[in-house]
Amino acid sequence: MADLFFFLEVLIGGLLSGVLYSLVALGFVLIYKASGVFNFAQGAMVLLAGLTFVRLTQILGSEHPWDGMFVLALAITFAVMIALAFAVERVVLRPLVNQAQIIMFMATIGLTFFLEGAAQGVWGSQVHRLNLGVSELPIIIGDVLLPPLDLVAAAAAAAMVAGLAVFFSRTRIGRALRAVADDHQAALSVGIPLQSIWVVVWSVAGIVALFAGLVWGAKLGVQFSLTLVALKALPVLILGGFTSIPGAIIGGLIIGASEKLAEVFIGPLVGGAIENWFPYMLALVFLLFRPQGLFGEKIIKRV
Amino acid sequence: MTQPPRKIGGTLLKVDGISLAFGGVKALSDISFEIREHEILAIIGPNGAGKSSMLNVINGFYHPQQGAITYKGATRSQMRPHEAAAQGIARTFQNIALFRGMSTLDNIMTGRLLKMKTNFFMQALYWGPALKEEIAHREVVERIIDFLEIQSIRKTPVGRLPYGLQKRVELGRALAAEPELLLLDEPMAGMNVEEKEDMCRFILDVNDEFGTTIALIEHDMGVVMDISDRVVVLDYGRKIADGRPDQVRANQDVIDAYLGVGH
Amino acid sequence: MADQAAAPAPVGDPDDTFSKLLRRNASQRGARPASREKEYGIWQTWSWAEVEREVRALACGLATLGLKRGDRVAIVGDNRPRLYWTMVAAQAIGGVPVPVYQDAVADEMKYVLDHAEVRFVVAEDQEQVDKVLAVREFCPRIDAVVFCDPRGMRHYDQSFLRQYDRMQDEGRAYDAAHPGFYEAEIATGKGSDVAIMLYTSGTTGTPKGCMLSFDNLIVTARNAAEREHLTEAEEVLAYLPMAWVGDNIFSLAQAYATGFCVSCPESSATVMTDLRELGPTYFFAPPRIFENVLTQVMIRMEDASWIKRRMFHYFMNLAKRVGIAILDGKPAGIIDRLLYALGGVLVYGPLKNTLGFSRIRLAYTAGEAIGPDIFDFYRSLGMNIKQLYGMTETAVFICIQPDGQVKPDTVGTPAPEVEVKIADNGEVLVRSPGVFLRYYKNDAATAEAKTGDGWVHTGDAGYFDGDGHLKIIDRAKDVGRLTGGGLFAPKYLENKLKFFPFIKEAVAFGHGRDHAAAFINIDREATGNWAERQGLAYASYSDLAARAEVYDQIRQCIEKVNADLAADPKLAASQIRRFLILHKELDADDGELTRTRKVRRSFVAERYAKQIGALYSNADAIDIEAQVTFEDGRKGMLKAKLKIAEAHTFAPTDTVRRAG
Amino acid sequence: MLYREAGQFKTSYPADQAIFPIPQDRWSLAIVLVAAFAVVPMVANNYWLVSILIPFLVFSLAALGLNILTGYAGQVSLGTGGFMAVGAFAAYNLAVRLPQLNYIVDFALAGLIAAAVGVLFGLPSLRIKGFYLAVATLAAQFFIEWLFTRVPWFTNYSSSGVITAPKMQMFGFDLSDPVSRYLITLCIVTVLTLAAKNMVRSAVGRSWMAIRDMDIAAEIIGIRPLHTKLLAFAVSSFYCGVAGALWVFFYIGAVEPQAFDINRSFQVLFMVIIGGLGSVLGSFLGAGFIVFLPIALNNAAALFGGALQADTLSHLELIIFGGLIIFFLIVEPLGLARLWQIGKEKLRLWPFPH
Repeated sequence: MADLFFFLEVLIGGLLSGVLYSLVALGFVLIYKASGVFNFAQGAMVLLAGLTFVRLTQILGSEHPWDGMFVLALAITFAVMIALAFAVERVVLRPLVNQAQIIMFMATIGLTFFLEGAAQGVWGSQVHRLNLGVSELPIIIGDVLLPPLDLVAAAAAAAMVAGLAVFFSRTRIGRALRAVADDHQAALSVGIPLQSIWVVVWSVAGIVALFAGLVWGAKLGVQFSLTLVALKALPVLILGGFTSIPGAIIGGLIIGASEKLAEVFIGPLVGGAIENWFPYMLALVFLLFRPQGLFGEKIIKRV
Repeated sequence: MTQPPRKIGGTLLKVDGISLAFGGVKALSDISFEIREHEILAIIGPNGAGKSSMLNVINGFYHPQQGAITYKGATRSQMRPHEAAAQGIARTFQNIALFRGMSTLDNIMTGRLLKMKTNFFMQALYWGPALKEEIAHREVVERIIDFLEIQSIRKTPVGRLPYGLQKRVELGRALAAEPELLLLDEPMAGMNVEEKEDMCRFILDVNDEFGTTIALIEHDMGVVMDISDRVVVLDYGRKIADGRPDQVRANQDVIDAYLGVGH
Repeated sequence: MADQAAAPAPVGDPDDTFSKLLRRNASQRGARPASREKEYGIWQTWSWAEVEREVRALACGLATLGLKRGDRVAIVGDNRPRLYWTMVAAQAIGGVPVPVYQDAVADEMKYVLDHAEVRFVVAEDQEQVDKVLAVREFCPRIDAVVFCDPRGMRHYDQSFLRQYDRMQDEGRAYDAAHPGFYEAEIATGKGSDVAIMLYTSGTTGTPKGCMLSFDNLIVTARNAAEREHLTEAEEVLAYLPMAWVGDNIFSLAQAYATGFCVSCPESSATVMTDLRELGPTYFFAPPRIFENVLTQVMIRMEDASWIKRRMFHYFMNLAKRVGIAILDGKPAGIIDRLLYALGGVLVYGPLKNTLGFSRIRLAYTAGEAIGPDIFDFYRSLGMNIKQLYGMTETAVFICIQPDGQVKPDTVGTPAPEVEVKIADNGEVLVRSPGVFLRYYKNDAATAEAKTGDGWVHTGDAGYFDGDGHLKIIDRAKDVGRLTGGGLFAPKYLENKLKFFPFIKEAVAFGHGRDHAAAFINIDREATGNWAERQGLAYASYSDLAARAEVYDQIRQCIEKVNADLAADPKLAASQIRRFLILHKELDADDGELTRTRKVRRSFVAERYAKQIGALYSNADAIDIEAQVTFEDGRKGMLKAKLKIAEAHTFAPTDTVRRAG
Repeated sequence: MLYREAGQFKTSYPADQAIFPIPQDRWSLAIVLVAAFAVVPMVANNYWLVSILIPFLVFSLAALGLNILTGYAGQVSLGTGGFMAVGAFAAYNLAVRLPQLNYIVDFALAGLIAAAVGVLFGLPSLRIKGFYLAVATLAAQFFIEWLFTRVPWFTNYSSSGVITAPKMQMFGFDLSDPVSRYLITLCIVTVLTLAAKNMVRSAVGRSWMAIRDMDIAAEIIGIRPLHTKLLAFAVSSFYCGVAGALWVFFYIGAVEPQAFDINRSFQVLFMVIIGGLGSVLGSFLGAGFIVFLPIALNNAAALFGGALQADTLSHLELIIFGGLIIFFLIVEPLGLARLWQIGKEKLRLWPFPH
């Protein structure tokens, strides 16, 4: 019985962190869908958002979570991420429009370095504790221990995904985004400037990054390793597809759960610390059987 | 000039009851016809009639759900495109499919790849047999360049060439394989009259000088009637006629298909 | 070597035919390149020894076709080594090659093939064969047609068609079966035999078949080569028509005489690229080619960044100032020399390189007058380009500008062994080893062109200047006299005027008058651009042509010409005193120009009689009413008042060499 | 401007197909080689040799390897670090376990082992393309790194997890001094570069480029996609593997698996992109750029900011590095090799602009 509970605990823990992978993967998907750019800087954006926020709370003198200064810091960080979207569009994307995808990808790696350097250069590279005011006492259901932070994060992530869904289906700009993803020409012909679309997706990705930064920062402390979150999201992407929002969500859950299970149940047999590569192998093996990913359509080759 | 009739031989390739569908969409249904040695066969039909799909089936790119193809006496249902190439089937594409990063010369050289036998280590040394082979094939390719009169663009990256010349380079690449069966998918699409005349001349010359069997898809009826020995007409994935150009022109089904009657 | 050459040669050299020269070259420099052709992407090369084998097989092959001594063999095609070899092969066994312009239409070809009584035709490809087949029924003497390129010829089943390679194979077999045949045939040939027949259209009448002997070609070619120090190391690009005498001299006679290699371009479309790759050392081009290249240079430089443009113009000006002096070995300042050397690295060297001229040791231009600016441009770059004077009937070389003494308006001094004298009517007469034998089947024309003692009437008027350089001024029949007795050479004046960019056409008058006068056509574009830069508004061509400012410009041009003429004792009297600028461009559609844009002098004189009258009156303007053809084909009347202006003339002087 | 091509015509195909058909280029290359082989060993000090030139050469080789895969065959890989690690650890184990082998043989075998691993991880390339493949190669990267960290056999049970290259000896000579290390590295890199150039200009190179430019058309003209792609993976991994071996034997001397982490992969990818995809020369230019840039930044910073703290400095470096990469991509997305080519074209056409 204990084994089953242990299994469930690991599984649920995995699923909960999977939600967070989904969130980061979502940031990737949004940008890839709208602009064809594989944004490697997503991780650096998480770091930037987390660091900016935590340092602002310190500077503004927020004394406990969700007081006025805390909210102000959140608002400023929000603004910073949107400003970043504008800057990226103007400085990086616009001059590189119509370049090969690999070039865009490289540019986002350059951006990664830049943001990592800037974030740490401005805010310092120490580890900061971040308290979101969530109790640290685990909630116990049956014999399963559940950390409340994860639950809150998962709930919030779910809310966020729901929000995005509404945004995409109900707002004009959201529908425009979907149009762009389907067909650039079509989007242009209905009169939506590509530039503003990019700004919007990068802003949304920035906000997703901010959210991820808060949650991961609260879990692990705000520090450089937040950038590695991006690497966690990549297998989610190949599993779920670069362009599929449901793929990102389901893929995140699968990766999160299997990663934890593998680490706990297989890891010890082979020397441990396999969570770095296991998701990739999983995704890879999966792809060999279904190259179009979880939700992709079967590709008809055309000549 | 009085031209003695070309020697059209027996069946080179036989298409037998081919049906092809993507998901639920039927692209070809129960198509049968044959391509004879040394002839020029035109496949015509309105847009979406399944002409390109037919070529894709012949060279192994699509795998039909039903039917078989007999090529040089051997029947097969499934074949990979590179296997078809190895058996002497070459083709060009409706939308030019050249290797844009390479020069005209290199593009046509790729057409010789199947015939290049030295192993990769020799190639890394670029010496001895590898060099000899490289030069032997360069000589062949230079003759093709000469044949197609594209000497002046020999070392130009194909991406920079005008459309008509790209089509010609693509034909060159197909010819480099010394195919027995050459499939041409709209070789004259988007060309002006002069370019079309040139291309017609090249197609006839290829057929004539090398005895290559040619199956081509073409929209320009004038061209089709002029250069082809036989015509196969497809419409909505079905064959509606098959015969000499004059017979096909008089066929009521064909006239209806082109005038859009009865749909 | 050469002791098989049994027949005694009439001139000094025992190798008095091309086949003997070929034999000599094959034994003396057998491994050196003789022929090249850009084909299949590389310069296919044949050594002299290989060429000899090719020619031998060809000669024997032609013999199997039944070629007898004296039979004519027409050669039709672009410059190809195989066609040059065919000429030599035919000559080796006594045939007479008749090269035909490759762009000749069937009718022109018919005339030549028929008149020359050609028995064999060697054609490059299907295109040329088709032309020959089209006229064959009118030329019944044609026994066989040989084609080089089998492309497209598969279904030609005529029995008289032969493929070049097959013929060569048969020739080899014949050679093996008849040892000594080839040697004996070569030995039979001698320098005084007819080597070639070249059809010259002349300015009027039907083409005449000018027959030149081996001696004509070889001695002339060798003399010129010696004077210019040509060696076996020269590189030559053969790109001008094979039917033109110059090509035969430069690409065949001189090559065989000195042993240098002749290269043929891949196709006419790739000549400029091939020129650049090959980098000839010895080069001929007519003035228009040099002019086109210069125009291209200027257009391409327009797109360069301003720094580059500044640098380019700075060094080109420097070159203009000192380049020619340096080329001619005349003194120049040390600073200038250093700057010129720097210019060589930055501009002249790379420029010549991109044009393919960087290895040129000797370049000729001839055929018509070359603009002094164009001529000076190339010379100032350090390119030894020179004018020469020659014609088919003299196997080209009459006069050549000597190194170091190149005067743009003369054609230099007589070539070795060439005698030149000026007839009383001013016509240039020539006697030389190159003087042709006769015109084929046209003794009347022969008698007209050549005196009994071997002097050729060139038909050109000219005279020797103080340094012994020949100056050609016009066609002899066009040269007139002023009432004062001075020479009047209208074409000379017109050419000088036309070298100014503002002047498109000019028509000079003066024969039987007391002074010279001229009509001017301004150049629409050059003058228009100038006017725009001056802020001069104008409504139309006629309006522009009538502007006082334009008249001033043209007057300055004319006065420069006058100053130039004043320096020339023979022509000083023909300075232009009065001129008018025509309200319309002379137009072929109105019959004023020929289709090749030459002024029809008599027509113009008749049509514009009133205006000419006014030029020789005191009037300062004249009303005109002219019929013009508009671009849409409608005809209309144009009324205008043409101003007549006076230009300053200069007292004759001998000191000023050139104006400006 | 410096070119004088008029008269440099080709009379045979070997001359026309030479790597450097223009004599001026051949002379320039000869000068570079003489300088690299003769002049540098005489004038360069140990710092230059060990800290700049050897890593430059090693990186150039790795970049060349990746360029074959990504630039020529069009398969994006983020596993370069992993393949380098395979080469490094294979060479180490061969040297330690089979000490009788010549080091050159060690390196060749290490390269072959890396090639085998490359082929294994290249298998998915048949079914997946583009970024999917790129991410899939990360599997190789992480797995290999993990394997060498977690399986002590590979480090010969070294307690620290660090492998240390044995003293370098060949044919009885001690080759551990910087000049010898530099020269051996240079020799290996030169030979492999020549081989790479030969491959890309012959049939195998053309089939790679055909797959890169249009894989469907390539298949239809008879190129076997899997075979061709796997060959590219093999050759690429061979080069990266040898580079990894050189890294541990000639450059650092002792490494842990983390020396070949994902950042190494990105670093090499940068070299390829900045240098120029599909260009042998570009691999060297890119490696030079990425190796020299931090050194230059460091020295520049040392000049201006003695006051700056070390970590501020490293952050500044990151910012400048990232900024420069974006800048370069914007200025010339096709890389330094393209700039070089444009410059060369300009010189050839000088004084004309085009």
